[in-house]
Amino acid sequence: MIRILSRDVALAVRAGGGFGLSLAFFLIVVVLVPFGVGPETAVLAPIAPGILWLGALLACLLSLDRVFALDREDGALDLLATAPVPLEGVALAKAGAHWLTTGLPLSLAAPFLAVLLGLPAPGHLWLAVSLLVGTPALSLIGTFGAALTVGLKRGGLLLSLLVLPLYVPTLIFGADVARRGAEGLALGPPLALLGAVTAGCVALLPFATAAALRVSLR
Amino acid sequence: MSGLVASDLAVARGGVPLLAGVSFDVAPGRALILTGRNGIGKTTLLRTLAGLQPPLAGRVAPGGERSAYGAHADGMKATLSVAENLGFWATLHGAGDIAPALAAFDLDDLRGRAAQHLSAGQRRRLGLARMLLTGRDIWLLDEPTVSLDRASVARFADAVRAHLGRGGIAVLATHVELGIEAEALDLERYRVTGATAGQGGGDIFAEGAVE
Amino acid sequence: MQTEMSLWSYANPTRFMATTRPLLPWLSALAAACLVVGLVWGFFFTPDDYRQGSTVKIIYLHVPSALMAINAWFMMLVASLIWLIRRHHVSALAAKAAAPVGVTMTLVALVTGAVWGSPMWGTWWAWDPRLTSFLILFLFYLGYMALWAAIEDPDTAADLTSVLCLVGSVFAVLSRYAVNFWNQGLHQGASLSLDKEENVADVFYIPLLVCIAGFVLLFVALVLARTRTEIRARRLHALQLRERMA
Amino acid sequence: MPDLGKYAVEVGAAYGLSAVLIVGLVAVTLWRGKRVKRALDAAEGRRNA
Repeated sequence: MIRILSRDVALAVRAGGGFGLSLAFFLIVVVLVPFGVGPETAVLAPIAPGILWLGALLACLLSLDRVFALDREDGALDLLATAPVPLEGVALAKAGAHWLTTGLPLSLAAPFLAVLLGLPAPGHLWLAVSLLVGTPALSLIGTFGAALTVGLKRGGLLLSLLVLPLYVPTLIFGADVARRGAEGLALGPPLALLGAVTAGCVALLPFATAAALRVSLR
Repeated sequence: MSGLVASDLAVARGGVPLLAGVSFDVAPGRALILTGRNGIGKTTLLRTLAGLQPPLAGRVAPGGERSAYGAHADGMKATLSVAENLGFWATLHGAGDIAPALAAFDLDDLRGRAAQHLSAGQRRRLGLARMLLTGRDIWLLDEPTVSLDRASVARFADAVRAHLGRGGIAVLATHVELGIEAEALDLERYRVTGATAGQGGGDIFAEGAVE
Repeated sequence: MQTEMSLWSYANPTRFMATTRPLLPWLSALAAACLVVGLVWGFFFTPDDYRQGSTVKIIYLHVPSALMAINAWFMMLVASLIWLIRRHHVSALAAKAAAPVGVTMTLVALVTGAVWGSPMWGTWWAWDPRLTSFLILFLFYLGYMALWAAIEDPDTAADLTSVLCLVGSVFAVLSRYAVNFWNQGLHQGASLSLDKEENVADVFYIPLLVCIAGFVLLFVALVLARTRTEIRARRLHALQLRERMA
Repeated sequence: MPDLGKYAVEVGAAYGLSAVLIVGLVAVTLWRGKRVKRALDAAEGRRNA
């Protein structure tokens, strides 16, 4: 499992595209926001946590259709399914690799982009924390969506339609942690709930993903 | 070790029954060559034998746990080197050392080369080296000699013979004469035709009018 | 097994068709009667509420449609489970047939809810927790239907949509909770919906019950009719595959 | 017609839009039902012919 994860990370880094692309997309989204709503800090600062969470979420979405599609094209998915590793483990490793190449860099980059939107000082830390806790759930849910659509010719758009409604709880709790952090409010409850969503996803979604993969491979 | 036994197997692709009543018994050290025209269901049969899809009817023994499946899509990553690609599959299958597999398919000189820079024949040998690394005794090979020149075909045949010599089993879907002593199974007579479809075809909606 | 008539024997497509054919006209007539009686009663012969004025009449559409929007998803969940566990084709097709009915009910609940809230909120749309939850449910329905439409092989589609329905149900409940957390008590959500029954006088309550019965019957009749169509479409699909093969 | 007072637009819109949606759903259900039945009958006919 570790081996699948490290191979996927190595592939993403070597191919270049998938790794840097989502970061660049995140940057562009954040840069475009002031053009849409105006440059005043009084306008930008209150919406900054939400914008940054939304930007990270969309950036996560960008690379999801590659999670299984590449392995399916070159036959590796068939070979993984026949290898002596449980498909649930493959699903978890795939989600882990996706998180390491998108969620983690996005979380680390977010505090710096937050400066562009005038997020008040204590908010940076909590923004990064909320993303670090929440983005694994985004990767796991996205991997599930990718498993549902892996056999389809035009799966990309459908994947977004399936995955985005499932992102609602994570987005609500995550953005709330970031917002409360920026306003200096108590953020225990939403952070605990965000952690619970991620923990639940880790525990349950690999089984659903593996079930969907088995059907898609048939 | 027992052989590979298929009894009264029926397979379908995309809900359409292709073959029905396929039965064979391949003993250890023996090979079976599947023949039949394009689209008859050779790939589907091999995938069923590999446990990648459930049969419509009938049984395969053993299931997928003893078999290694090799198709034209060999699962090798273009940007990884030969050694990296093989090392990955070796770890997954619990095989320690890739050196014997490299040697068996004459890949030693190429071990550092990225898979995308291999010729078609070299790439094919890489795929076969993976089969060896799985340590599994039933090889299921789909069109293994496509894009191979005469010398490479001969080398491939040697590898299969060596595998059989170790007591392994091979099922091959191919039209090329390999010079391997093997039984041939013409799938034409198991083909599900429009006339026979619906009799145990697996789809209850095909059996009779719904009202 | 042949001699004992179990409930599962209705899951055979041919039997299902034979059983539902005589049932459908009666169900449809009963649904239409309940809807006409309930809505006419509610619209013409109930007084205005002293606080909400005539907008109280929207209750006869909003409450039953909201109930059916949720129950339709619940029915799809049960049908998906039956398909995954017992592999009954009718069950999978019934889930597929229910989704467009559920999405329409959700739309009716959304539209009537927004219209009902508009005098109170002063706008046509407010991010009221209940309304927002229905909006999210609407998106779940869209995704479910889109997945059915995208997959060519019917059994594969049934498998994957069933898995999506299971996972979606968990996330739908989670979203409901999250939305409450996100916008707690900013709007008077509770005064809008079913909880109102407790302080609703009989003059409103009895026609409301008739309307709920009408919507339930309408749902059942529509799902039966649509399942019959799906079974025929499935048979047609099987025949066309055979034709192409021959 | 009952007097709907100052909320006539709201109540009218709610009933009108709901009627459009539900009648539309029933119409689509019936129309598709007929179309599929006709296509299936034709296919069964070809099969039996």
